[in-house]
Amino acid sequence: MLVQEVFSAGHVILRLEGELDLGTAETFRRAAEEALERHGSYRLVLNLAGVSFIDSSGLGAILGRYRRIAQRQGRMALVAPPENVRAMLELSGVFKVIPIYDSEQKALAG
Amino acid sequence: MLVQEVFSAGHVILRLEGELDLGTAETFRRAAEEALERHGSYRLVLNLAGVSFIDSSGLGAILGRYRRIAQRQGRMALVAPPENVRAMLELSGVFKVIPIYDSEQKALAG
Amino acid sequence: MPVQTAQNEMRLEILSRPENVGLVRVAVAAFASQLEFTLGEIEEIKVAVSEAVSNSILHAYDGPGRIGVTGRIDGQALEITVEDWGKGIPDVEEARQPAFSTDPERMGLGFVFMESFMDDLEVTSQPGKGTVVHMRKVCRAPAVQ
Amino acid sequence: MPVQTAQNEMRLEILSRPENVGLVRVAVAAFASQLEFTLGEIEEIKVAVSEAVSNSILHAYDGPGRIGVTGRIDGQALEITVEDWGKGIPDVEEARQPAFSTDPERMGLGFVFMESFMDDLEVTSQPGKGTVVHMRKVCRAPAVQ
Ligand SMILES: Nc1ncnc2c1ncn2[C@@H]1O[C@H](COP(=O)(O)OP(=O)(O)O)[C@@H](O)[C@H]1O
Ligand SMILES: Nc1ncnc2c1ncn2[C@@H]1O[C@H](COP(=O)(O)OP(=O)(O)O)[C@@H](O)[C@H]1O
Repeated sequence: MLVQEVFSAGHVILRLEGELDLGTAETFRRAAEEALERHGSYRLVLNLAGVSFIDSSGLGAILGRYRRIAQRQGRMALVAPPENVRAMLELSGVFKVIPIYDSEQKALAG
Repeated sequence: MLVQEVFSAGHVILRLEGELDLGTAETFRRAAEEALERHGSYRLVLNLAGVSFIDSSGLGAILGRYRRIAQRQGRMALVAPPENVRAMLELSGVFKVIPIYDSEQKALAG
Repeated sequence: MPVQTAQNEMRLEILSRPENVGLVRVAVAAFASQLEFTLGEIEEIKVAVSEAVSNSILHAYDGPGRIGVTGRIDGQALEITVEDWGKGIPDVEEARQPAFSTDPERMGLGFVFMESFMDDLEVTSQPGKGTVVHMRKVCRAPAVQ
Repeated sequence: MPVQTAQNEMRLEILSRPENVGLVRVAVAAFASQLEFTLGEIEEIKVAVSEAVSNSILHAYDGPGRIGVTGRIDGQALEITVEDWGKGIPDVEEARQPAFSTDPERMGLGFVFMESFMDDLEVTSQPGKGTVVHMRKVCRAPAVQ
């Protein structure tokens, strides 16, 4: 799991690459917490275009970030999940809670 | 291992895709023997651009085709091996025996 | 066309550490590819295996422990068994309910995914002895000749 | 940055069938990726494992048989052991020579590749009992923080 970080329009943008499972969820969780804290922002855009696999541990890690952000009246958006990842977001109900956009631009425009 | 077959300018062109190892060498061997026989041609161009992995079993299968073809005064050429495959062709000495081209066009032109 | 496989078997043992889930997944996916599953079905098998192995890693042991994964191909059926020798599950029926989890940080969807992505799911557990998860998926793709 | 792994282990058992080489390769590659090997080094490890496992599949048994593969990470070192309980090799030194093969269709480069792609190679064999190939490769990539 590689995490690339960009700060734009008051949002932390994280671009994930690789498999998001029990083995990598912690890397993602730390990168997200650390970036949000450093920028003092609770707006997170998660670009999933590079995620090749996700399971319930990965979905849980995403939902966990959402809960923390919601507690602080922030905002979170998901971007461009590949077909298999999108199916998992739907099956788990995560897509009902966190909005999905097809580009970072649209996610920032909100 | 997927094998795509094209017949052009009196040559059988085989485009291999996947890993060429002990598990797949037999698929390749059969496809090659069968195509050469069907076309009654002993000119084989092997496009390796889609080969993601090769070991000594895969190299042996290629060399085996070469030996049969040489026995019948035919001709054989390799095309566009990826970096890792090219390194194996060099280490094993196969590249000294069978010429390598970077395109099918050039291989056909000889 | 893959080699016709009447019967095959594999056995994998790992330590119960989060970084080992991925290697079980790729090994089982490569094994499953010996049948003519679609890419979507292989994806489903990967999720199911990931859930079962993640459960053993997370829930079975307090300290280090071992996890065994067995794959079997029998005709057109793939069978996967994931077992640990850990705490066990006191009430399997309850554990299999959607959203049930003993860990507030987790979604409780592991068993739900295993069940919806495989054709059969059997969970046997003995508190203090361990847990065995047995899954089965039949390959229905017509063999294109 | 991969999780810092002080020590890890895996054990894989397969049947001696040609279609099983690939799954050992991906499992060991995923395991090796827990150290910070370069892509080129992972490629070398894949070839070495492929050669050792292919040898056991081809040369150890006349009928069906089992092959065991053990992976171990110890600090920055990866150790891989491939063993079978087959015929064994009467003269290991001879077998390790470049171009030596008892099969006219093969290149006799298996041991040569294992040796050139790994840091250490130990081959122990007992005719009638089986063969154990032990390989080791140290990860030298500087840990980029
Ligand atoms: N191998 C296991 N050993 C012990 N307990 C387990 C095991 N697998 C599952 N459980 C129990 O069953 C519950 C439900 O599992 P699951 O549906 O996968 O959800 P989750 O893993 O998200 O909690 C877990 O919270 C845990 O209490
Ligand atoms: N696991 C094994 N069991 C029995 N014989 C083996 C084994 N591995 C290697 N050998 C013997 O050693 C020879 C050389 O092996 P190798 O260098 O890998 O070349 P190749 O596999 O191409 O023959 C083989 O031809 C075989 O006779």
